[in-house]
Amino acid sequence: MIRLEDIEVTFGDFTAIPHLDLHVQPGEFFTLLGPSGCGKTTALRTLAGFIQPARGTVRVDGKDVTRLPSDKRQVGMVFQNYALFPSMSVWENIAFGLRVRKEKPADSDRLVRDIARRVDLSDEQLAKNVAELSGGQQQRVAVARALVLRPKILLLDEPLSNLDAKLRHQLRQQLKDLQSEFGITTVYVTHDQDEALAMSDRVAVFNKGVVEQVGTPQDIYDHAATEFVCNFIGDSSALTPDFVAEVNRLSGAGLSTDARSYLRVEKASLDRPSDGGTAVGLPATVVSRTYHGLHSRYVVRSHGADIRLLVREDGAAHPGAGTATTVYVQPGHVLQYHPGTGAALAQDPAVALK
Amino acid sequence: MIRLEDIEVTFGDFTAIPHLDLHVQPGEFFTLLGPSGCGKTTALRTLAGFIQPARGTVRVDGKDVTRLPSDKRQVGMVFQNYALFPSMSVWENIAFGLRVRKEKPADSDRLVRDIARRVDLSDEQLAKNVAELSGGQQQRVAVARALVLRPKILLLDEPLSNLDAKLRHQLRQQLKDLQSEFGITTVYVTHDQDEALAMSDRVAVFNKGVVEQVGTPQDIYDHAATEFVCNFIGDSSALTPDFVAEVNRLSGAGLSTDARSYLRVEKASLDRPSDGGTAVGLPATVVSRTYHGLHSRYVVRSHGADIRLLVREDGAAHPGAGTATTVYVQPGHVLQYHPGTGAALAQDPAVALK
Amino acid sequence: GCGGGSTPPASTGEASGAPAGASGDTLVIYTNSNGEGRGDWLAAKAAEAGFKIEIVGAGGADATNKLIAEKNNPIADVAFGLNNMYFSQVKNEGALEAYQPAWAGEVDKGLGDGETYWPLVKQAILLGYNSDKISKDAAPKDWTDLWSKDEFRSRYERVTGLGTATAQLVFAGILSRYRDDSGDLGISDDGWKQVEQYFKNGSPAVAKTDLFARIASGEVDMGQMPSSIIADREKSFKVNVDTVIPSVGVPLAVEQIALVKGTKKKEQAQKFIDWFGSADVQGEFAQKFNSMPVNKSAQAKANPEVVDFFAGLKQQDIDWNFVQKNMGAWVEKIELEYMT
Amino acid sequence: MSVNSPVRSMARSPFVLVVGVILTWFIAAFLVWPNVNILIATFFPDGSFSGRAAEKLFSSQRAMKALGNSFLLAVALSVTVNLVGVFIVLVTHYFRIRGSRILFLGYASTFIYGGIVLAAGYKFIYGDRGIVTSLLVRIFPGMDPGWFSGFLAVLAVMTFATTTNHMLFVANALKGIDYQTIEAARNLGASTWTILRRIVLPMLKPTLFAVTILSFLTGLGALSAPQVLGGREFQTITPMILTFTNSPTSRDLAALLAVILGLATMVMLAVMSRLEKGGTYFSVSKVSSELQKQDISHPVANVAVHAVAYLLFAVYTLPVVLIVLYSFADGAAIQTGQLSFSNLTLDNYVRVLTQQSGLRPFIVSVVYSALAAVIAVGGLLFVARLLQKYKNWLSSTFEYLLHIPWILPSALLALGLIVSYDHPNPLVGGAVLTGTTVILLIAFVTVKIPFTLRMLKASFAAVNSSLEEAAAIMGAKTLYVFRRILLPLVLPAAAAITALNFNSLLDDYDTAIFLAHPLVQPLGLVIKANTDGAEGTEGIANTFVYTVLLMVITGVTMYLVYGRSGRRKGRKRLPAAPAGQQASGAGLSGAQAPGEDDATRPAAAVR
Ligand SMILES: Nc1ncnc2c1ncn2[C@@H]1O[C@H](COP(=O)(O)OP(=O)(O)OP(=O)(O)O)[C@@H](O)[C@H]1O
Ligand SMILES: Nc1ncnc2c1ncn2[C@@H]1O[C@H](COP(=O)(O)OP(=O)(O)OP(=O)(O)O)[C@@H](O)[C@H]1O
Ligand SMILES: [Fe+3]
Ligand SMILES: [Mg+2]
Ligand SMILES: [Mg+2]
Repeated sequence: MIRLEDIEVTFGDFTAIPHLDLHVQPGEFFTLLGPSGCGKTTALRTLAGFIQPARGTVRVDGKDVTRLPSDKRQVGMVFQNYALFPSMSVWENIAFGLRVRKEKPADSDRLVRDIARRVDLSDEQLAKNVAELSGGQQQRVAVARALVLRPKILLLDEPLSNLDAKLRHQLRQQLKDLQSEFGITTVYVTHDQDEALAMSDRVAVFNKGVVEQVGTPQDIYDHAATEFVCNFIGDSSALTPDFVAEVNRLSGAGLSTDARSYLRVEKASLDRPSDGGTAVGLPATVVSRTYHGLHSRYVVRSHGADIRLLVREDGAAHPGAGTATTVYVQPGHVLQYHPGTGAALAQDPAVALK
Repeated sequence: MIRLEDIEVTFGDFTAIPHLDLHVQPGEFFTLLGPSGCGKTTALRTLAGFIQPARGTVRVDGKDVTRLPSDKRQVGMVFQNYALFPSMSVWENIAFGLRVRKEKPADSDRLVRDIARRVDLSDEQLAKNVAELSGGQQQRVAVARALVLRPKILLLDEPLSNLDAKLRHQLRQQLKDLQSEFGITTVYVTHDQDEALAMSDRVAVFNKGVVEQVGTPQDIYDHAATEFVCNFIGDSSALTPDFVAEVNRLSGAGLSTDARSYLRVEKASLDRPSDGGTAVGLPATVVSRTYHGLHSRYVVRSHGADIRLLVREDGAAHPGAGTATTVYVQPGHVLQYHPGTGAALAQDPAVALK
Repeated sequence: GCGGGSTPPASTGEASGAPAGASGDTLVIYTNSNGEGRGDWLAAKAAEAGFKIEIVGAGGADATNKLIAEKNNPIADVAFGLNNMYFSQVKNEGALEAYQPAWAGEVDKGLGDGETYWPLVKQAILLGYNSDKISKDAAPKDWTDLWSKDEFRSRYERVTGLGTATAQLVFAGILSRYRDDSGDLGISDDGWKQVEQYFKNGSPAVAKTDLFARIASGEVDMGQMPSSIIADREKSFKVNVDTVIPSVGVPLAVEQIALVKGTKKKEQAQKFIDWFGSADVQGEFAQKFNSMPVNKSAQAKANPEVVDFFAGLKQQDIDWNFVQKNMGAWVEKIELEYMT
Repeated sequence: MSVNSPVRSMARSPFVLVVGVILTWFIAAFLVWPNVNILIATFFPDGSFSGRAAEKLFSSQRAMKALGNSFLLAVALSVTVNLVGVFIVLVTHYFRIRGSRILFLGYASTFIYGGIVLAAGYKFIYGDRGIVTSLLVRIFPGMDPGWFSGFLAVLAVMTFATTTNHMLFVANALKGIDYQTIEAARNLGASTWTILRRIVLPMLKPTLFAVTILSFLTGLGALSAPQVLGGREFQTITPMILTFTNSPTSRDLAALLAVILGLATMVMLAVMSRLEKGGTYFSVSKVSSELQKQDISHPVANVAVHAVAYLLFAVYTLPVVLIVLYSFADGAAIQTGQLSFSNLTLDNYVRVLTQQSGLRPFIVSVVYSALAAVIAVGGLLFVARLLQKYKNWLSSTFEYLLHIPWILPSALLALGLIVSYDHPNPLVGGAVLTGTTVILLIAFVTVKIPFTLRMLKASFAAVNSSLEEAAAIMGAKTLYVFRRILLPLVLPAAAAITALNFNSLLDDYDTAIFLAHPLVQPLGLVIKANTDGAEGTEGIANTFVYTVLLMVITGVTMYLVYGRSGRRKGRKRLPAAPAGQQASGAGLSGAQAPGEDDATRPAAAVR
């Protein structure tokens, strides 16, 4: 459906994207995920046709559209800065695309009110001027404006970042629903890994203009291909060589002590895991505990490594800071990366088989 | 430290805040939490002195500052729209307050570079024009600009919403560090309950310009005073009267079947909880499962209620959609609210004592 | 007119996108002499006589430039009111058509070129002074007295620009006396010295403030003025002015009329020239506007005072060919070197 | 974002192609060809170049001094107009000043009059018999009644006369500033003064540069103020240019002087463009909030500002009041400055309005000016947008070519049109243009191009490009985007520019005298005839009547275009919103060509 081939984008002297290859399947919900400033918006705008790449080809349905203006590409877009039309009311903003298409006014009105309801904009707000809306309300107008046209390809640049959790979850769901209902190929930009993992068919993780890994959410989460991805996705604690050596000693596993080693928060625990056949317990001290409603987040120190982990808040008593405890780890859960290249080390089959 | 007394704020005909009383303690990290458009920004701006309330008094350290201009209130502020100075470079933006204070250029430069490093802005970016930054980078500049002055009171309007999770966590920590290091009284606006719960000493939950509840995070999470708070904070499933009746039947608890009843996701489980003395198991069917990296989110249906719950991803096999299963619930965990007023019902001591 | 003035373009015809030549039988007439009601009067009279005319007013220099600029596709049919100097420029550019009016015999051919442009009205360019303040005896006798005699220094108004015909004629009168073919631009050093002195010692004209207003307020006592305006201004500003007649005489500007080359209404235009220059019409015109007609038969109808004045007036002998050839350069030299 | 876009990408848009073709034709036919023609005719009279003009000019003390004065005035004016202009804009739009609406009306009086009558108005007040002077002389008997003359007098009058652009464009740019940045600065502890200096003024930079160029041009082209008030010591070059233009043998001198001034203008333009380059002057905020008026907290400063504001108010309004009064007096009274209430009559008005041709020139002028103003703004809306959007060698070339009318005085422009189109010319389909009503319209449109272009470009620059992108991606065609998105945003600026163009063309003389159709003559010719004083004492009185009538017309246009849009904005406020500044009025801009008649008038406008 969409192919970016060997794309380079520069701003004057600054190379925002040195080299980019991407392939988005028809009907797919594809996410560009990465830290702030890594070039996500730039990539999306190149796809939309607002930026001419210095090199490379953009293809839609096999057709080279690199030089095609954006309105010929049949894409809808939600802009990161909203780009609402200040001279129009909220209603007119949303109806803009419909008017361009010369829909009947009555139809337009129905469609506008329909979509407005779905993004939680009241009739009263439809009549307002866009500047009178709160930040989140403006963002919803921007989303509604793109959705109402039901485009073939939908580009979304952090459309949910200013919304509260409730609304964000709700809109996520609606976006997904619309997307699957109409099979709209969607390219979604976000810095929110949770959002990326929850919504996407596939995710491309960006770092400094370069794609570090493309894959399904589970793929990326479980098999982070690089140290950057491992760090960016999910929450991991860095392990010290000491710690790794101790794990090897206790379990007999052959983990490399030279590699950069990480452990996902959810793979560490203070209780021996029920199914944790190969788990080993290391003595540790509680450094801190923060309350998060759903669970408490602990930091415990063992062999020089600060290990973060989560403890479910189920009403039981919890050890406070300074308490001695034991942290349980399975060697097969330790993620290891080459200290130079950052590439994942093949896991030793002996330890990988738990 | 800060007191808002009987504040009313109107925009023309529109009453954004009908009545507001708040009291922020010295050195406290106080958060205004609420959905988009509920008046958080408005409340903050009233506090900062940018909006004159139609009624009521703003006090800082006991002094009535309602008519005092904002620069006399000794508050620092990070704006939701950043409000960066477009005619200045990033460096100049951050250094602005220092220059106004006539710090020595060398000192300014040191402080600016220091804070820039802490919010992850490179030297190269310091020289850029603010318009050339990505959305997230701009936000970091806004944060740095406020932090560099180390104000007595710091007001933050969703300062982290455009940042990626990593950076957000990092900045959260830095904000907290600075806050406790200097004892800056901080008022923080966010729509992100997780952020609110993790960072705050106390949280005020807003709804349509009205404070529904003020309390510590744990307080608010565990004892949501109103149905709105219960719904907005954390993730709860609504229970049907049928479901509640069944729980009563199985456990002998006396829950009201007329009230609106909710169950937090983390209070429901598919395994009998280890410490769950009073837990009862109800037959249920799996409706869906979504993968979230750390855990999977399940929806199971039982007695007409769709109950969401989380299952830790620890490599074990999980039941798929359509499978029959059992959902375990403790009657003492059921939250109940008056169907008319939305106020919390006193929990029956018989069930509250687990 | 004195070359500076023109008035409301009396435009009665309807707008048209086509060249004026096509606008029916309306004659388009360029003139610098339509001010103070002359244009309106003429249009009315012409209509009575069966001519449909459209008068386009423009200052002497502007009208001249316009005629020259439009020579490839003329819009005007007839031009009148310009003096010899201007008309000879136009003629040199080949924008005039030779025509001998019916009344050619009633005028002094020498006043025109006897070929393309023909004289209508005489105008004297005078040095006038405030006669309430200065007696005839104490008054200057010639232009040169203004700067050579101490009592007149700074009491006379000197021009700040040479754009107007009146100013140019004053200098034509002064410089002609110092003709020296070996001198710069045909004028002896002495002549240029006079110019220098004129500018050095005069009180510069104040833009948009009439000389008569300055005389009335006592700022200055004398200055250049064309004969035709004196009576009117005396009344408006409540001053009395007398004029100096130097022994060499006064420069006479003679307003002329000519047929524009390439007119599409030649016959009509010729008829108009014949009519306008006729003794009758010139007489009436003179009567109405206190002018001094050249047409001898018309002089009978003119204001006797005016006729007398001109009768007693000595005309300065000026070689107009010489003047016309050099005036551009003179103006340039004066503007660049002497005007301060 | 305005990254450089290659010529290639321009050629791909049919819209660009169509506009490009029309533009190329227009530039070739009406800007390049006629002016090259006339320049060749003046500098190469016999087919070979003559350096005569330069030689003559540079050896003339007077020319050099006048030229020096013109430059001096231009530079000084650039400074003083900015000082006064920024002050009055702040007083009316930024600070909370009591009676700012009244002040606004007073300062806005320059919108509706200017030029010779304005200079006269000042003379009525400060001249040797002026009201203020008489008063002062009574208090200080030793004082020179002619004190108001020379460089400082000229500078003062022209300064107060040319703040129109500030009132329009700087004020507009000010409104576009995101109020939250001001709040942020205040919050960071900046004082009112610091905020002004470090936040507000830098954001206004492009607009200030633009109006600075206009002031510079106005100073260079100054005509009537130096003539009336300059006295012996302070005469400028423009009168000389006019004299030489009218003398065929000296026209090369005029052209050379004009080219010198034109080049100075271009240098100024280039310098300003350079200075402005690389800055960001639009709000980078997601959503910006509307400016609110600031209190001056320091009580002494507050009183001082109020005092100066009202003093300026008096300076601005007194001349207008007197002009209106004098328009009822007879010509002699006007010229001698003697006014007594007993001899105020309606005679002047009766005379002008009952003249056989009284109202016709008005109508002709209104129609011509309106057409030209609308065509210039309407046509250049597209061009300005394209030039602002595509930045490459081709668009720069076009842009510079469009500034040609700034280099030559309008009389020469008119002559160029005549010599090029008094015979069938293939450039215009073999038509002859002289003697048609079209040619004056073409000239009117042409002379207004540089000013219009600069101001429009600036207002487009303030529109956030993602708005256009958002519309385009929803399938809106270029024209539709233009109409529905861009136009509403630049409309206030475009309307203001149209009104200014309209007002400044109403009394044009230099072009009209050569190009007007004999049967369709505009007002400027009438006024010129009257002010030349050759028409007797009535003439000058007529001019006052015309001026007052023009004030009414221009006042009404300004109200219709500007006042009403202002009110509409008040009711339903146009958020500067993502667009950042609405119409910063940035960019460079310009008034009339150097040497244009009555250069006292603000670029902007009017008489
Ligand atoms: N017009 C520009 N000129 C120069 N540099 C630019 C420009 N636009 C973007 N950049 C730079 O390019 C890089 C990528 O920017 P981009 O906007 O694509 O980031 P992003 O991934 O969308 O970040 P965010 O999540 O913060 O929005 C950034 O370092 C930014 O500073
Ligand atoms: N200037 C204004 N004029 C009219 N209504 C306004 C104005 N500013 C805000 N409002 C309205 O006041 C309400 C509260 O706005 P506010 O900006 O305080 O919301 P918020 O809680 O900060 O929301 P968000 O999280 O989306 O930023 C909204 O309904 C908004 O539409
Ligand atoms: Fe005359
Ligand atoms: Mg981005
Ligand atoms: Mg907000």
